[in-house]
Amino acid sequence: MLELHEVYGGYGDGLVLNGLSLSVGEGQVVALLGRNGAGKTTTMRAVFGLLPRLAGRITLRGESLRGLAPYAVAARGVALVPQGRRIFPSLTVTENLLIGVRPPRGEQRVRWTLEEIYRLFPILRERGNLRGTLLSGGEQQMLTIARSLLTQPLVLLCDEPSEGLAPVMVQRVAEILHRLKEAGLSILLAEQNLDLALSVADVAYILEEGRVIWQGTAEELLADTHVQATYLGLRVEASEGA
Amino acid sequence: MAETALQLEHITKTIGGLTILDDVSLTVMPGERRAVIGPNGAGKTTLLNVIAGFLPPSRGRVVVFGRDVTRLPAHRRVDVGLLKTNQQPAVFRELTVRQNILLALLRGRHPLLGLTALVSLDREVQRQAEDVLEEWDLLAVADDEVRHLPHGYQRRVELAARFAMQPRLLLLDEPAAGLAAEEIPGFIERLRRLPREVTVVLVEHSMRVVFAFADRVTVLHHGAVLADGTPEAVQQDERVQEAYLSGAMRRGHA
Amino acid sequence: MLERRLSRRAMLRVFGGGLATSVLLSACRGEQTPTTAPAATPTSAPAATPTAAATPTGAAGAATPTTAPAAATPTVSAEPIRLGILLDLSGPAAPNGEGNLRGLQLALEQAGMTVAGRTIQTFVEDSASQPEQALTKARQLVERDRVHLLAGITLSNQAAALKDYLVQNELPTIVTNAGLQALTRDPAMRSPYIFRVAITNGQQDAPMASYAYNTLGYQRVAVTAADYAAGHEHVAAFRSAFEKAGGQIVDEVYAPFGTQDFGPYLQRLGQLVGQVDAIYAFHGTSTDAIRFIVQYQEFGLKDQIPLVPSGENLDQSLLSEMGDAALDLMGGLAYTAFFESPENQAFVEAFQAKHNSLPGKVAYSGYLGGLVILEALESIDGQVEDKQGLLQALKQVQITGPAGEFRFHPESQGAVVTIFICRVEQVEGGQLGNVVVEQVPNVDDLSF
Amino acid sequence: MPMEQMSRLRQRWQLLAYVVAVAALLLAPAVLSTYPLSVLTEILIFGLFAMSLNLLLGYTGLPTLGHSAFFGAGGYVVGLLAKYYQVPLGPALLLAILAGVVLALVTGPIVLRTSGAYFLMLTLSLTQVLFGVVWLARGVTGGDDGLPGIPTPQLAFLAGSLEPTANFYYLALAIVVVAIASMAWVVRSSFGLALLAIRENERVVEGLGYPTWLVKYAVYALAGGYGALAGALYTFFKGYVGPGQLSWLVAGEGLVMTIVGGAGTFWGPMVGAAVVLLLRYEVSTFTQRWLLILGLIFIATVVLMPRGIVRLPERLREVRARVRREELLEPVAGERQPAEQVVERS
Amino acid sequence: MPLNTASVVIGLSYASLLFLVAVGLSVVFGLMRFVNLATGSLYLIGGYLAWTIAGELGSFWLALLGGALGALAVGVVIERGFLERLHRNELLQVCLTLGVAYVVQDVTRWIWGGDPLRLRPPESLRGSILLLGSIVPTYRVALIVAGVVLAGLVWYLLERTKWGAYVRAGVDDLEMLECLGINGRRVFAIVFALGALLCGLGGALGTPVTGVAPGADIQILLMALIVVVLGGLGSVSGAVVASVVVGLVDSMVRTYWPEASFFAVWVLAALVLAVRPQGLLGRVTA
Repeated sequence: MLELHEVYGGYGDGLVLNGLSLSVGEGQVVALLGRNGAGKTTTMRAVFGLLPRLAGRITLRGESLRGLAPYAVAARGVALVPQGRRIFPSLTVTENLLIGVRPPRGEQRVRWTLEEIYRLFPILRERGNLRGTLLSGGEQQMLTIARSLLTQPLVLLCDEPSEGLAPVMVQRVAEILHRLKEAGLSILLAEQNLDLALSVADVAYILEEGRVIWQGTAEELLADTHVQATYLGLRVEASEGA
Repeated sequence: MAETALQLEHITKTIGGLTILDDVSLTVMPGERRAVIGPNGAGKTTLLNVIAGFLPPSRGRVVVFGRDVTRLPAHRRVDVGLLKTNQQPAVFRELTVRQNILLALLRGRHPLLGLTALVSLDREVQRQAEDVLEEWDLLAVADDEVRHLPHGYQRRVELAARFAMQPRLLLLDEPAAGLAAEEIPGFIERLRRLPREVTVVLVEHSMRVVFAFADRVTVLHHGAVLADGTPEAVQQDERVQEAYLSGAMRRGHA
Repeated sequence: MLERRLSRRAMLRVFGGGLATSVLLSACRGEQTPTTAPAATPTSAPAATPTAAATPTGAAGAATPTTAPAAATPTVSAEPIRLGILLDLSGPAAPNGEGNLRGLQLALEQAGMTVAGRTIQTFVEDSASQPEQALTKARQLVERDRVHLLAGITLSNQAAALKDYLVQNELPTIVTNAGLQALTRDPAMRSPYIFRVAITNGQQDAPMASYAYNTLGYQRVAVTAADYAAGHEHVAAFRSAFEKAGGQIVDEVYAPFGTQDFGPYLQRLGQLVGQVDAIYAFHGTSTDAIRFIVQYQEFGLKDQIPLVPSGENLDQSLLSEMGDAALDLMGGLAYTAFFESPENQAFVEAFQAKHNSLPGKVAYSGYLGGLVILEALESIDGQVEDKQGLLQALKQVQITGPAGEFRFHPESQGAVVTIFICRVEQVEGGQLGNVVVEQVPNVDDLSF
Repeated sequence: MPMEQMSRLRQRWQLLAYVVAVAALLLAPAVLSTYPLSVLTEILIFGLFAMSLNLLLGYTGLPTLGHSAFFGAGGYVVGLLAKYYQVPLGPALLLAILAGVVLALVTGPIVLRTSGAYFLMLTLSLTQVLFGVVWLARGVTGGDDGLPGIPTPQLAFLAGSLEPTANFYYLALAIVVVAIASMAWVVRSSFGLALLAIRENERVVEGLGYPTWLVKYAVYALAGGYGALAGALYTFFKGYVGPGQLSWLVAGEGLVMTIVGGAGTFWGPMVGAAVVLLLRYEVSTFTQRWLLILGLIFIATVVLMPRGIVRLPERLREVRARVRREELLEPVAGERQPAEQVVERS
Repeated sequence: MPLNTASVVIGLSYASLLFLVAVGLSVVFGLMRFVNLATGSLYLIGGYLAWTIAGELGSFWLALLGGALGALAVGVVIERGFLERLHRNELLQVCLTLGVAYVVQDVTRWIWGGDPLRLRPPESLRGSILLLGSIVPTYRVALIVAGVVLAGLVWYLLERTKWGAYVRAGVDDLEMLECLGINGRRVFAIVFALGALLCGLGGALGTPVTGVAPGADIQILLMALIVVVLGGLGSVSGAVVASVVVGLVDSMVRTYWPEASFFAVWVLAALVLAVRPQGLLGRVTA
């Protein structure tokens, strides 16, 4: 579905991505792991053509995305759930929701209608006329996901959807990701929350300094405490201690 | 009564109706290495910004070495010995490495905001800068603009500049972020070499750094202090596990 | 000596022009058009051609045979007479500068760009409505182009700024527009080198003030004017003449120059209904004048309080845009295209033929400046190098121009002219014009 | 600018260039006749003005559209003093500088609350207010007629041997050189380094313990002083001061000079002043359409040399380097910069 | 002195013009941080074209249309030609648009000469009406109506249409908008063109009141800048409020204290910005 091959890229003179390669298969959920600054967000920005400097191959179903403006990338079926949610403060919840709406494309397994979205996120119907920023963090996250679904994506790029959410909301996010996976959406998920990531992911990549330093299935990663300890820090030692 | 290095009393910070920090109180003793951990969005960076003076707290008091600095602007808090690093290295990308170091060394050194002194003629400070550059292995890139350097170097420039100012209380905001795994041991080593007089408050995700360095750990969750204690004690804490590791998820997975 | 000066000038041109061009070229990286193309335009272009049209219409004809042999011998007079023209050709005062230039050039062209057998070479420089630029350009004309005499100067503040420099450099100057009163009225500021063919600020308004009191019977008048130095000078002239006649000024309202909307001021003037007999207004020959007079009507004041605008406000160039708002207004003018005389008819026809519009005051005074210069040069046989002779000749100029007799006041060297009391009427062809109601002859600039 | 980065060879070349420039400036009156000399004088003065503006714009990142306030204030101070009180040159200039500094100190607390486009507008507003005051205070300032007849000062010891234009040229040259030297001091001082840092990230400078507001206030006052000095010289040079000297159009022209020459470079504004003034005066001699041409040149500058004439070699090198790197990295969808993200997340 | 109706009408009619010129400037800035000093030039072009068209075709309404379309065309040229290069560089934008302003100033003077021109209102709007005891020119009232209608249209467009939501979202976060599949560049181009259109329409509508002449561009530009900054950059409602405030303050000061009118509005701007650096309705940007 989505493939990155030997991608280099960055903002100024330094490079953030140093020959990164990864692929997201049809209907697959791929976790992108790594420390802050490892290049997870930059990877997503690269897909959307938001890096001033970029080299390498980025393809969606074999078709190159290089050189396309962000809106063209989105039009081809990539959607972004950005870090920090980025709700439009001047728009109401409904306007936020509908801003990128487009007719479903033929190849989609699930066509996202407003009805469907409201069934999945009932809160958005209730809060329709509020300014988007008046929602709680969790509700905003729902809105962001819903907003991106209405662009009828083939691939969803999810950047730290659990950031700053209460556990119950994190669980909610996990449920939704599961639901989307069932619906056959391909997902690239950047997460610091290893539990969340590995609970939905089929495959995981660990990034460091803008390249992939480990890759494998979620099960492999769960089993490999050494990799966890070396590259992911946090959870590992905590659980080692536990 | 032993003077505390840092004392936060009932710090609350709300921004646009959202409570980011909720009645945070904590005490850090001189020489202590304190880590503040917590999930993303817990308010850790905001806490550091309140301490450093970049954000005024909505309520509460900040006391540094016995002095109430709550109303002191950020630059005056440096006089008390307080310095901070940022997630994105707090360096000047359009200046050279040397200029970055000089800027740190020159602060408050000359009267009239430094108008009296030509940088190139202050031999003393040039020599000091040379020493700092050497100590941090930055001599080779001394005259490169920082923006041309890789992230790890930028981080080093930032720390070199801060350490050169001989702080008494150092706030480190995710200093290991963006460092390669193999760089981390060296980095921990650097931190450990810090003289014991320097008090450090560290926000960090890398547990390796936290456990290797911190004397005590404070866990922040939803803007409030969830737990406070030795690293071992905090690790054992049920609530911490729950919050931090999203135990909910684990159940979901199991 | 002469050669050295010449070569030096050439060198200067190379320095100045060359530097600029090289900068330009480097700036545009091969974008060559701007520098080269326009170089042909105004500076000295007409000088080359006009030998064929040898006999000019004016008084110049008689002298030609005598100068022809003189031209053959290599004396000084083979060199063209260099006339500097310094006018506002850009910025807010550009319409005035341009009008002046048209009139001046018309006069010179009618003389075939020659006088007493010598070619006249003109150096036109733009003072951009800024005294500072006027000073630089004056230096350029004097020090680089070595002009023998200068005509132009559009705005009062430029006249003020330039005067010292011109006098120091002993440059005979004919002011064709700037109306700064002190320039000729203040003995401390006058200079034998400065002549003014244009009227001074208020020279039109003083006779009108007397006319308003004596003939129109206005006794109590409010004044309103653009809030700049010339505005205050106009008001002062009107006030002094009006009070001398026995009238009374009861209120003054000043609006900034460049006021977009006179509504608020008119609002205030409207409160004077019943308390005054008329309102005197000065806004220069500018958009302000159009706006003021049109809005005066729009706010219904025209029917309630008679308006006595300064002649500047009623200039021909403004009337068509004012439309019927200007109809029937009366003012004192130094020039109107509808003054009936053979000279004026010839001038109007020639101007119309060339520019397809009726000349207004600025075109007239430019033209008058040209006539005066030609007359003076003629009378000294083109010996422009004889500075004292030239000054003397200028002082003694006495001609009948399009607006009747003209001479300089011997003391002030300002214009002595006839002022026309006019009414705006519809003339043939449906357009508006200032029709002469009464003439006040021999108005000089010291009389008020 | 990385001063230290320059190799010794380049430093030597630079020194040579300075020597040649100084020699050329000293010898100018011997070679040039009075008119080009007067243009050169004007270039020096406007260069100083643009350089003072550059202290704010280029070094500190404060875009001002009101710098003419200082230029005009300096002009009126010496104009009034010289005309009515026969104050000699030295004290008059010092008082002009003082006036500029005081004006900056008074307006600083207001304008320095803002930045970016708001700073631009606020400086413009204050200048317009000053313009209005000067225009209306007809009794003192002469209103729009301005103050003519201000005696142009001369260097006494050269008075006999030099004609006035050259004499004043040397006077202006000396003062401008001293001013520029002191400005070079400011820029290379510890204070100057702080300015560059503030331009990039004020908050980090504050975090290093610099009182950034005070530093900005100080540079605003300094720029005001230099601007007023330039204005004073200009008034002496012209022998005239009018409200036009205060007009925001002068401020805008100073801004354009700075950008055309190269904002943030030391000599850029001087080069920009030379280019703009030469164009203005030379082109207007050739054609009435000089405004059109000047406009086209501004546009061309922005398109071809966005970082100024002085940085042209640097830019060419960069473009060449970019071409070489092309296989590896190329800009995508234009040179779209990412939206500035707030540095710190909370 | 009583507050008279006429002063209010005058103030509001001026506010209408200011709004038309300022709203485009403001939204364009909000979207792309683009400072367009050529705004006054578009006004000038609108006025001149309208004058010519009215003269040739004799129709006031066609003149309005032509003026607006002419400004639109020039706006499109500026946008297409230069915008991409200057993205987010305010100083270069100032330099470039100043250059454009110079060029337009000179070219219009070339074509239309320096003499002031005035477009005459249509027959039905000439003359004056009595409004609450004051005589007011009919055209002023019409101008207010036009201003209100156009402001309403702009409001509807921005607040009630999908396209308006794009604009508002773009002002908030252009990059995110693009990531949702909307061509932000095109949204911006349309906003820029619409802004130019309104500017030209303002020029055409304003000519019967102010006339058009060299220098009118700078006059209106300065006032529009005040309005934009007072209202808050990027805020449409701010532009409305600030236009009305500036228009009324200007009108009142001119009526009751004419001498101060020289700088009253500037003092107002300085005061407001000194107290609220982000303008009346501006949001504090992070």
